[in-house]
Amino acid sequence: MAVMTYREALNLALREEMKRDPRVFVIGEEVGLYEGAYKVTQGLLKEFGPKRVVDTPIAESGFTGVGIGASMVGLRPVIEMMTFNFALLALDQIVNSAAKMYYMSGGQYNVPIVIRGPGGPAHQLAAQHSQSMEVYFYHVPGLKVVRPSTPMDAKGLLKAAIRDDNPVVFIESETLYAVKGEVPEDPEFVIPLGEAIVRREGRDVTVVAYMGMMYRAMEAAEELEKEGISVEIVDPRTLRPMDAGTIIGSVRKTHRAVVVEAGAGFAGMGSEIAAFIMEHAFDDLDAPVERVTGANAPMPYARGLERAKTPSKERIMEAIRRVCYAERS
Amino acid sequence: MAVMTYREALNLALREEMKRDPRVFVIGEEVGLYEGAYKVTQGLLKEFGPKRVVDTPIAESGFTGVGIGASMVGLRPVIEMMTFNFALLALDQIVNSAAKMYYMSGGQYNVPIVIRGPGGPAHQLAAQHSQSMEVYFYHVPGLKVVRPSTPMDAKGLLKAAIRDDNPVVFIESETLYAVKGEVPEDPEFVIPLGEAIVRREGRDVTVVAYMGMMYRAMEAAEELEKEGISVEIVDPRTLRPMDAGTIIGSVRKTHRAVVVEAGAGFAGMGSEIAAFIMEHAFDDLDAPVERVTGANAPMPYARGLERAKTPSKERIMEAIRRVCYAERS
Amino acid sequence: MAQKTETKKAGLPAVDTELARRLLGDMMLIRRFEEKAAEAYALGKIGGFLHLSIGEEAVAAGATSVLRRDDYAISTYREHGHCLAKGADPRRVMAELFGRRDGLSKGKGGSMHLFDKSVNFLGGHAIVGAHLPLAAGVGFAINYEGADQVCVCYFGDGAVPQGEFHEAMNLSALWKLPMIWICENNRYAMGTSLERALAQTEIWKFGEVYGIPSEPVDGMDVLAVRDVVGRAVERARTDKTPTLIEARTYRFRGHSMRDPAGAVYRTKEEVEREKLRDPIALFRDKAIKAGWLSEADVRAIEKDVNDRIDDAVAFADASPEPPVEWLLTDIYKED
Amino acid sequence: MAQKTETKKAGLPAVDTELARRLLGDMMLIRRFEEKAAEAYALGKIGGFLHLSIGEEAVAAGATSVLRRDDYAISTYREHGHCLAKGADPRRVMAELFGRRDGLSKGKGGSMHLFDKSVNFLGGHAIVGAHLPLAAGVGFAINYEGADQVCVCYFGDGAVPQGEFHEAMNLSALWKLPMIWICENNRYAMGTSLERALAQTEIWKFGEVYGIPSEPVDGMDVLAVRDVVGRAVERARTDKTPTLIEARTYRFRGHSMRDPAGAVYRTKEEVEREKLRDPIALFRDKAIKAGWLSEADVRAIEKDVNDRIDDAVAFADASPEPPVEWLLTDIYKED
Ligand SMILES: Cc1ncc(C[n+]2csc(CCOP(=O)(O)OP(=O)(O)O)c2C)c(N)n1
Ligand SMILES: Cc1ncc(C[n+]2csc(CCOP(=O)(O)OP(=O)(O)O)c2C)c(N)n1
Ligand SMILES: [Mg+2]
Ligand SMILES: [Mg+2]
Repeated sequence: MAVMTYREALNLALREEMKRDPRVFVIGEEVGLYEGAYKVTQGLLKEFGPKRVVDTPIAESGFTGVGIGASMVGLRPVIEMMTFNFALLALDQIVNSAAKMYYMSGGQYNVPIVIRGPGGPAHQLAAQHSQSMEVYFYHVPGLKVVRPSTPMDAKGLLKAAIRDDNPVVFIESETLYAVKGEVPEDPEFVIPLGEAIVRREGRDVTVVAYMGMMYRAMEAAEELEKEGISVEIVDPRTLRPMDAGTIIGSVRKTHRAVVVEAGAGFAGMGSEIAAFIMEHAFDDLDAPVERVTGANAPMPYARGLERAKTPSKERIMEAIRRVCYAERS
Repeated sequence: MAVMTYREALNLALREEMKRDPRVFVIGEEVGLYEGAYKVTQGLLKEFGPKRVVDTPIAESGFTGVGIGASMVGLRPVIEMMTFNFALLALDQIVNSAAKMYYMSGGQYNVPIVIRGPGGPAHQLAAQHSQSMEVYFYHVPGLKVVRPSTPMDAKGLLKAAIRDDNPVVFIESETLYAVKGEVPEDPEFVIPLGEAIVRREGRDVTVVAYMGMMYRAMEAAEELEKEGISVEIVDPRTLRPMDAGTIIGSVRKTHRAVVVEAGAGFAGMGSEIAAFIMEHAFDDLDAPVERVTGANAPMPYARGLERAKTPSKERIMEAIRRVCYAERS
Repeated sequence: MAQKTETKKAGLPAVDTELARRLLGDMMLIRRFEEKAAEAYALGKIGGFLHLSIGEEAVAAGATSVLRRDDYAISTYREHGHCLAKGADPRRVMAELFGRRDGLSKGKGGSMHLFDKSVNFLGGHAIVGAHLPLAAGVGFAINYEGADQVCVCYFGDGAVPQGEFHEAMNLSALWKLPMIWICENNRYAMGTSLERALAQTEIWKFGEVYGIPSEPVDGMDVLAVRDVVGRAVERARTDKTPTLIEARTYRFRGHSMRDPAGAVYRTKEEVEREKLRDPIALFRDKAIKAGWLSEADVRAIEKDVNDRIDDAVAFADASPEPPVEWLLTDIYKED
Repeated sequence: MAQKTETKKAGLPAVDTELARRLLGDMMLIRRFEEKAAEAYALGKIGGFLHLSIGEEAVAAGATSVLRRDDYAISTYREHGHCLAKGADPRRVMAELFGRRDGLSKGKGGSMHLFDKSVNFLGGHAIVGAHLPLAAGVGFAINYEGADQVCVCYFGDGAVPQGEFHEAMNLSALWKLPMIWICENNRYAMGTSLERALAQTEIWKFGEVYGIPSEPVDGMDVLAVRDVVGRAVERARTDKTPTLIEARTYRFRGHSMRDPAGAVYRTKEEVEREKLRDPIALFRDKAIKAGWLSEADVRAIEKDVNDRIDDAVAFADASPEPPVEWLLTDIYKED
């Protein structure tokens, strides 16, 4: 194990996979000479040269399509979205070309691409640059969707995504790039897509959360421990395919659940998870699943408003207390 | 009341609103000379001239942006997507420009546009041309989303959408254009956005469904009546804002609910509704809410596969029986 | 760039009987295939959208005649001709249109989504403009692999106002990709004529801005198409220069079977006038006059084509519907 | 289209003291505003992204000087200058950057999303290329209403490879919209130089393909900008002809405050050389030499500008944070 940042873990995953497989290449805006807007691709141009680290003009649809086309004939592109906010410009390519190609061609052409970059709330980047974007992807048959919360997951899941034969949407976070953690150095360390992880064991309530919200939920859990509430935290890691077993298993044990998400709650990521839990663990539930979500508003710029947009530790704690029918201590 | 087709009702709504307000105009591919790929704009060019019925090149992002820009300075465009499948090309404009403009500008510029056209499963149009598209929109703060199931609703809701000061995504259906029904002729007949309707009263179970699925649910209800199950059918009509009162009210009465949707179920339209019902009527529910949804697959071309993709009457009936704990009669 | 294509000839071999037979045969095969498909559509054996390329066969036949089998081609929803010319088995193509299990895509794709990996045909794509970046990606991959294939991308005049056309032109010029961009300019995108869609109606000029060789060609003249594409292939194969070709052609039928006459937006006279330039008749006459083919040769080709298409229809008819479990296969590739 | 802009002069009045004062004043106001914004950013009073246009002031000042107040302007996230030149109150602009309730957008937009309806400034937009169609829509609305305003749309060289640039060019040419498209070509899109992004680096030539008047101009020369935009405005106002102008300029700072030096992708020498062509210094010297302004005039302008910006900062500092309830206002307009 080495201790490294989330950013470094991603970088290492890219380097290892590029070494392992000459068909893997990186393409996107500023990935080469500039070494990535968020420096995830640092050093790659130097190590692998311009053939495999390809700077593009600003043309999201164009270069995403290039990646998809290249993958149809055998390459394995890692396409960087400078931020996922810009992926809407390429959404037609992702949904109508990448996700459906294998099906439309009756299994002839698969599309082994990874589309990666940061998404979710950032710092005062306002309405167009600070959005939770997974909601546009995780509904789409043919796509896999990953949201890795820790450096270890970032590495292990990115490697799995690159090795996967399907289009994988891999959404990182600007707010986590500097987070440090232990990361296995074994180049064969890979975390299979579709496996959730229990971040914290608990007895009284299951909290489903990932990325920044997972960390906030952990803090909430620590505090609630003092109030005598034992919180289990499940981090789905992969949103699609969803690890139903781990999530439902935890709820069957705790009988209560709270789903936390940073993005706007209406028809958000948590809708599926909450609905799924209630369908599959209805008789085990002692309270309705609560969702703690971002406000149903665009992201405001002003610091105070921005803070209010995203679930706070307090709001998570209140929801947990509510589903536990616990009075504020 | 006059009896007319869904298509004619839409056409009438457009004509009435264009007469009423000179700022209303129609823009899109083939809306003028060709009178609409699905003839919804029939006769409009002749009646209102090329200034107000604007044929565009194939450039969804471009002409959607044109509509948004025009609306910022006072016009009220109705933008036709030939089919909503193509709206992904304009999704950035819809999400990042239209939906956020009022907020980003601190209330200075609102965007009174309607984006309309057919969406949802069509007949053997395969993966890229036969998709349920509401899922890409109804999550987005700043948008309103309408799915009108009947000719009357088509007229009344389209008029409301055109008069609304916000961006409204209005998704019709190729499979309903020829459906006939009664439609009020009063040019002031408008159905407010955000009001669900109870299509059929019942005691035992609430089914939430719209468009083709609403009709299929009605058939299921008729048959189940014979088995002694009394089904109430709620058609949300507007997905955003959602009429929580009508939906929850019905569930409080029946204690059981089934949500039906044509599109792929994972993280689909029904996820929000199912989660919402379970959150808000948990203690009233005698069974978990069931979702009957389209298969989690792209739309296949072959007739038999296509048929299997979308919920059948039988699947709806089975789900209703299950939530009613009723044995097959 | 030359407005006239006659001036610089590609270094292609002179036309002989074998080549003439292939060109005429390919065009007639496509024509016959689509006539039969139209019949089957009328009978309800084919559903959804069906877009015929009748009148435009010279583009597919001429262009493909200068390709190697391992070169790539990719197209729109109006791709029967491109797919057949590239070498796909008409039986499997017809079965796909019929939605049967022996179809190229197991019946899942239909007329708009023909794919045939065995001949490097990368699909029919139905979002106008979207397959151009895919094509550029194929060119990118060819260079990446150090290979000398080329990629032909067919698209309509209707794709030119779409942003992705420009993104793809720029990327292919910037990165020197071995692309042959062939715009089949049939003057209409559904009911919208060129001059109502584009401020610049000389489509080949869009290539010029990006500094790539660009020229228009008479798309009703299969030899002219062959010549201009031949030169483009040479450039792409040897020095990775992409080319934009505007093939001026015409669809004799409507946009799709749902627009049978295509009569709202164009005059009957225009259609009749264009039909006088039927690429098959033109080449047949030329081939006979030049002595490449005899009348008997032509009849033999015709008979062969008819037989093959009858066989294709019979094959498609006999092929079973895909089993319902296939709804859920081919969504994810798992190894 | 003329490569040289000097040849055909717009029918603009000769420069006099008043005009010189305005041009220099606007440029200095923008410069000073942004210098102070940079300071505030360093102090943590401004968050998020902050993109300075220092070095590029001549484009905003020159272009706006030929506009009427009721003409429209729309821009990117690097829009402080365009917004200020159009007449927005620097106090409210600064307050917006500070995220305060008296900001133009109540603190909800920030530096990248300045809007000022009172001066027809239609916003800063932060998805590269996306505001070009919006701008075309404004031109469309002007024609629809039978009005004689024009719409100026500023964008960077980085938007040119984006599809929406082409869609907007085509629509504006096809529909004859009263647009002035001003590409601020500062040679870099973040770290990507022009020649690494575009196969055609003479950006003005993209307008030519669409048949619209197009020309490059020295974007460091405020009078040259004024002249070329003046002619474009005339054409747009009188006969609805759109124009594409490539204003060649340079940003003296990095892409944003997070790329302070902008040193990875360009040399120090290049930056120093370009700084010698500071548009403010160039015009100040010219104005003094021509006798339009005295040294004292210049000092007075400078003092006035400094005072106004100090006032703007004080105003912004004093403005309260928006109340938390505002998170949920301005999402939907309900009447
Ligand atoms: C993005 C998109 N918009 C609209 C359509 C609907 N549509 C299908 S074909 C077509 C016309 C295309 O014309 P052209 O590119 O000239 O090709 P042709 O049909 O003439 O071969 C249109 C508008 C589509 N499939 N995709
Ligand atoms: C669609 C999109 N892709 C990427 C970005 C990230 N980004 C912001 S500014 C920028 C460079 C734009 O350069 P240019 O258009 O030349 O304008 P300049 O910054 O030089 O003024 C990039 C890549 C974005 N905002 N939008
Ligand atoms: Mg065409
Ligand atoms: Mg630039």
